[in-house]
Amino acid sequence: MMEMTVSLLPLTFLLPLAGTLLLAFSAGRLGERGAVWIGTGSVGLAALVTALVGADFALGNAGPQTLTLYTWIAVGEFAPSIGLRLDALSLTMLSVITGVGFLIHWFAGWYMRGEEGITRFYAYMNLFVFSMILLVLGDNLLLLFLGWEGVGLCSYLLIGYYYQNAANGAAAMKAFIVTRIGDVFLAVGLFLLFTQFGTLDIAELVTRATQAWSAGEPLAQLAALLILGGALGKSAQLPLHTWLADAMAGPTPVSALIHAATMVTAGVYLIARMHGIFELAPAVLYLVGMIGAVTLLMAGFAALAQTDIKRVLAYSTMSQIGYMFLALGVGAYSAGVFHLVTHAFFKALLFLAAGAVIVCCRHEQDIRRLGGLRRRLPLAYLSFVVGGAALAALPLVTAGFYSKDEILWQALAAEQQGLLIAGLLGSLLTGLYTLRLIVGIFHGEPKSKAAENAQPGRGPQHSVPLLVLAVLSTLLGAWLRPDLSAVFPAAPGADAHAGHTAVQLIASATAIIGILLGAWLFLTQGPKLARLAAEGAGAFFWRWWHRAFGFDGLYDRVLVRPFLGLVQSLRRDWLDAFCGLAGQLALVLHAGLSRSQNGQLRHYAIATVVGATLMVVILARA
Amino acid sequence: MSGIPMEHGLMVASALFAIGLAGLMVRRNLMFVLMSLEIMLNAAGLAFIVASTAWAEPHGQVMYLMVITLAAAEASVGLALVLQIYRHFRSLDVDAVSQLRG
Amino acid sequence: MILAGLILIPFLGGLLCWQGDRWGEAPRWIALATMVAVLVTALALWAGADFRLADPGAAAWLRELRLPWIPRFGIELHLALDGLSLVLIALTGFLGILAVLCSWKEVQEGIGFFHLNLLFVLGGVVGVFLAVDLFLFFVFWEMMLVPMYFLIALWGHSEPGGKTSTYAAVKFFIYTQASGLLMLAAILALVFAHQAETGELTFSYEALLATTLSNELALLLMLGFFIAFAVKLPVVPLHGWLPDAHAQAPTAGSVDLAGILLKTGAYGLLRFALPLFPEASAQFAPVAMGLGVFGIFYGALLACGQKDIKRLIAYTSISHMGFVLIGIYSGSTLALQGALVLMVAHGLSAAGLFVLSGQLYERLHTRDMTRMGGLWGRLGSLPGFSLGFAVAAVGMPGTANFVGEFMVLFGTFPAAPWIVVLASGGLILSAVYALTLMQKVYFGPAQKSSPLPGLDVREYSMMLGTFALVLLFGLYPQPLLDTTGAVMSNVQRLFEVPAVSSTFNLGGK
Amino acid sequence: MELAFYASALVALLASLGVVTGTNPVHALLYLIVSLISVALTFFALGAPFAGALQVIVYAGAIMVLFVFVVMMLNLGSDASAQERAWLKPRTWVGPSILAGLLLLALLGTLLRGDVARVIGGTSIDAQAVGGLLFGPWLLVVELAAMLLLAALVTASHLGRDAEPDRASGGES
Repeated sequence: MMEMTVSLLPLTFLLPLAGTLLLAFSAGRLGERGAVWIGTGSVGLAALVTALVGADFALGNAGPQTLTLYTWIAVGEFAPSIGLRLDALSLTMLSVITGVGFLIHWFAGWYMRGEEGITRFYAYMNLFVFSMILLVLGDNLLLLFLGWEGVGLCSYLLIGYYYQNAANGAAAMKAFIVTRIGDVFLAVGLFLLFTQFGTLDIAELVTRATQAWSAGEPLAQLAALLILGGALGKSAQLPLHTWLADAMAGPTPVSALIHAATMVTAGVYLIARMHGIFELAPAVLYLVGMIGAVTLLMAGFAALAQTDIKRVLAYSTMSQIGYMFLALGVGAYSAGVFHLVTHAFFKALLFLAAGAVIVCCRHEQDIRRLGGLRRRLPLAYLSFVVGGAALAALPLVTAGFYSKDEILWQALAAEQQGLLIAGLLGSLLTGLYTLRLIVGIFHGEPKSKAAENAQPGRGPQHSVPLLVLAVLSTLLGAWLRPDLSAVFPAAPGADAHAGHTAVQLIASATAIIGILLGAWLFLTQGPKLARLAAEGAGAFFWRWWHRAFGFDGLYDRVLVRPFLGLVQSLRRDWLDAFCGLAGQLALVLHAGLSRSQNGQLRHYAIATVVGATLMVVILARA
Repeated sequence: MSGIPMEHGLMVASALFAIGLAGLMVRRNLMFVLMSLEIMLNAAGLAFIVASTAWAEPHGQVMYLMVITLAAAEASVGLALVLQIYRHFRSLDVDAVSQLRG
Repeated sequence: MILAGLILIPFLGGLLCWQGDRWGEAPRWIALATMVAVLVTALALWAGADFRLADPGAAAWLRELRLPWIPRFGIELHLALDGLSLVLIALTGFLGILAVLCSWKEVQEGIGFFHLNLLFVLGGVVGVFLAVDLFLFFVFWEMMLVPMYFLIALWGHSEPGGKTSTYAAVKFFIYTQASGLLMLAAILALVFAHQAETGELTFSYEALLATTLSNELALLLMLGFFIAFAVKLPVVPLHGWLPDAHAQAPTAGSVDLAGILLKTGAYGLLRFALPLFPEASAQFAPVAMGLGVFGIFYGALLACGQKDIKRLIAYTSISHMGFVLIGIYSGSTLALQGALVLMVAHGLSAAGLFVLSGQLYERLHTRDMTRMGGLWGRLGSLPGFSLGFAVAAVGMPGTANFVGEFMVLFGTFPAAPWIVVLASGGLILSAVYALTLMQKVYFGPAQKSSPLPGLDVREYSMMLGTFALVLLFGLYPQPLLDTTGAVMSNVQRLFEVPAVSSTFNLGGK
Repeated sequence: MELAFYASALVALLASLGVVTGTNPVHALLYLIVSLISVALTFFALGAPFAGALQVIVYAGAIMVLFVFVVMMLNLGSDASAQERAWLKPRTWVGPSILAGLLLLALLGTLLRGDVARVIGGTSIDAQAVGGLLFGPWLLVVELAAMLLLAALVTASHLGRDAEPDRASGGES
């Protein structure tokens, strides 16, 4: 029985692929119900298979192993194969992708009801799950890169799903191109590693690297930096983060699946998977931590100043991933992955709840026009409260607390006080913007007709995913902590326990302060805050944070506009025109010479005589 | 009776040829052009005869015969053309006849 | 004898089509049958042959046909087939079928003469891939041009107010003809140098391989060959003819042009320029790679700015061919194999994109992208396929373009890391132009909402077949790689001579 | 014999100058005839009686008569000479004559530097020798010359045909 389940592993990605092909080639003959059933069914079955394999793995029947299907390319030493790596890390990621993915697919059936082109939606979603699974299971970097680009493509297609509106298309292109820049860094990293070690197999690569390179080796740092570049692009960390906020143009389930639970965490997975290389480049590892901390704070402030529900959640995702990068930076890989898992649960919950609110309020996304939905949308309110609590890391009760606290503790254990302080400040900010969001939507008076007569969503497709995710975001979620000791080296705080409880106390204190302060501020001080944000320094900060510290505008002016100018100036092919000069020259010569044929007989006679004289003179002299 | 050095003969022929040539280029009346042409042809014939008698070879005179036939043919066609041109253009000005412009 | 057959089939087919004009649609079927015959012969040869690495050094031809043609000058009808030419002939066969199919409804007048030209172009190309006698090679090289000229000039669409189709055809002809002249001069010089050295006047490839040339002469002759192939491959400064030719050519013409004629340039480099002048090519390699990188960026930048859809695709081919050039001059077997896979992949994906733009033209009667937009829901499965091919143009993993491009980059990295870093910058631009194509044509606000006719069976099967091939070679390129393994390692062995010293000295493995 | 040659050569040169600079076509024509006859005299002086005779009969006789006819037909009388004088302004004839002079100098230069010091003695070549040659190796050329003349005859007659018919038919030429 043991080997049988592992051999089922390829089913996990073949099922979504089959779903995609079925939906793509059905060309609309399937109708909405058929599309939902196939789309959700394929991911559901994949989740089931993952559960089976996971059970086997947990019971110890099937140890970590690599299942090679066939050799993809074989040219001399360059022989990447289509191989699936099964170990604790890939299994955790797989279960998150298929589990949360299934719930989101199920909810999307309700969310997308009545939309035209729903087969196209589910085809892309299944293709996304297929690529994400390949990314996670790939045992060599080229297969990982296949998944890496596949998810980028699907994120482009899904962000641009409502293609009638050109702005969505622009947002989708922006997302694809910014992540593509990251991918190029990763690609160059691949070339470097292959040239050095002649293999792309991750395990083999790490062992050869640790033998060949000593810590701090310039080439190791370069390779790590390049891999980090790729991770930054995909996980929307500073400086390649500007695409995530605009990526909210896609349908909400897409944001839930891609821009909260799975794709944006691919960068974290990559760094965790390649931790061997990063161990050899401590400076780069520290940089990872720094980037995480800075992004964490920046995104926190930005989330405070957004008016669109989904953009608040987008910046909050960016901030939470900052936490994961911080964890990786201090060497606490398992803490980072644990936070990844819990974050997937409560952030997917928040996004789905936001989706429910948006659909019920007839696609109204602006907080300023919502309000007072507490009694109208009870389930949505409940999920927002549970998700928000987990996000703000409400002590003891929520899963978010355990994972975030673990990260802060590991930061202290690794003597990174700076990162710890950033983390604490970040959790304060998180509390503030979460409360602002929940109060803005559910408390106070409904500020628009849509909000007034919002009807709560009905049916299992709407309620069950929300409830399941809500449960997972609480204490239960924390118990599902994956045991990654086999995959990662010991975390810094593994043995030293001094100060662990102290950090837990401080962390929970800041979380509670953040929540209470948020509640007091936004419940009672609403008008005063509005006045503060309207004049002088307040207005400046509000606009500055609203535009997320102006990175987007900066990139637009420094990179995008010059590029478009260059493209515009090159619209007429100069080099072709340059080669065309030969043609012009011929025409000019023709015009000149034809003037000499003016039909005057005497003119010709003189010309002949001149020629004759020249000839005679030359012959005479020779 | 020391005889005439060949160069003198040829010099005369060249002089005649140059005069004919100048006439060809200068005159704008078609008749004069034809006449100067005749002079040039005649100069060529003279050169042949000078060379023939210098080398005591009759071939020169045969060539002279050819020159004359050429001159005759050319003159007849030339004059016929002149007639047509005069009838068509009402004048013998060479420059008037310049339709074949590039 | 099969080789002579391979060449004669298209030419006889062409004549039959010409005569078949009297019976209405007959030329189309004859042309289709001819191209199927070529493809089937190629596949039969492929199946029957084994490609184990023959003894290194000896040019291991799979099939050879040697007949004296002009003994006085040592010119013989010497046709030879090996892995490289076999793959390219199979590609020619497939794209020929594509070209015939896609002009089923598009070409209505002068059907016989159209198919005559089409088959003569393909016959010329097959001749180029098979000819191993330099003189015969040059004959086929020039023979390709004339029918192509007629295809573009007579059946092309001229831009209203812009460049006419004859302009594009004449430009195409002059570019290739002038560069062909340089090659002829180089061939003759080589032959005379060989005669001076060994006393025997011959145009045969093996004999000329052995001539030892002084350094400057070798560089000069190599440049003669390089320029001729650079015009055909379009290396940037000499690329002027390609966008015009594509914009004005009929779809079948574009498919041939992009699919096969560009490959003759690359094939020429691999078969003649590199082996005949190894040291000169090695010295010239950095310059060629620099041109390749410049070509990638220049092609991509111009592709982003185009309004005409076929012109955009033409510039993307220039950008892709930049990668091929880098692969060819990198001097590593991996990169050379990658260059070949990229050639096949680009042949298929560019042909696909051109067929689609042809079908768009049949429905919308315009190639101007500003008058398209929001076509996604209106054209049945046509947008789906063009999304697939645009994704292939981006070089998405899983498509053959990715395998080709990344093998080229992996292979060239040890030799020239900075070239590879710049070239991978081009990957970003490839994403920009492919997505711009999709945004401008299929996404965005729809200008009219009336549904347009979708794909009929012929078009659907054509697109499905091509896209399936692109995916097949993307996921399982091994058959391609085994076929050309021997040839590429021979070419690579020529570069064993002091390889290009990499500027960024990496601690080698 | 030398005296005759030099004298007639001088006359020929002067007559040709007269032709070239003459304003009245008829006078120029007469000068031309004088020049041709003086050249015929040089032939006799040089000892080529057959050529001289030909020159007088064919060249001076036939061709010049043709010229005279044409001049008479076009009645280029005195009014033409006024026209000629207008056209012969110094500006027009200076350039070409310098050019012709240059050519002459070049020719003379080559002749003077020539080392062939052949002298024409009194040996005359009579018509019989020339005749033998004409029907000897030169037979083909003579036939060709005959055909040339025939062609010229046909052309001249066709071109010279008076355009009466089309003027008679409405004169819309």
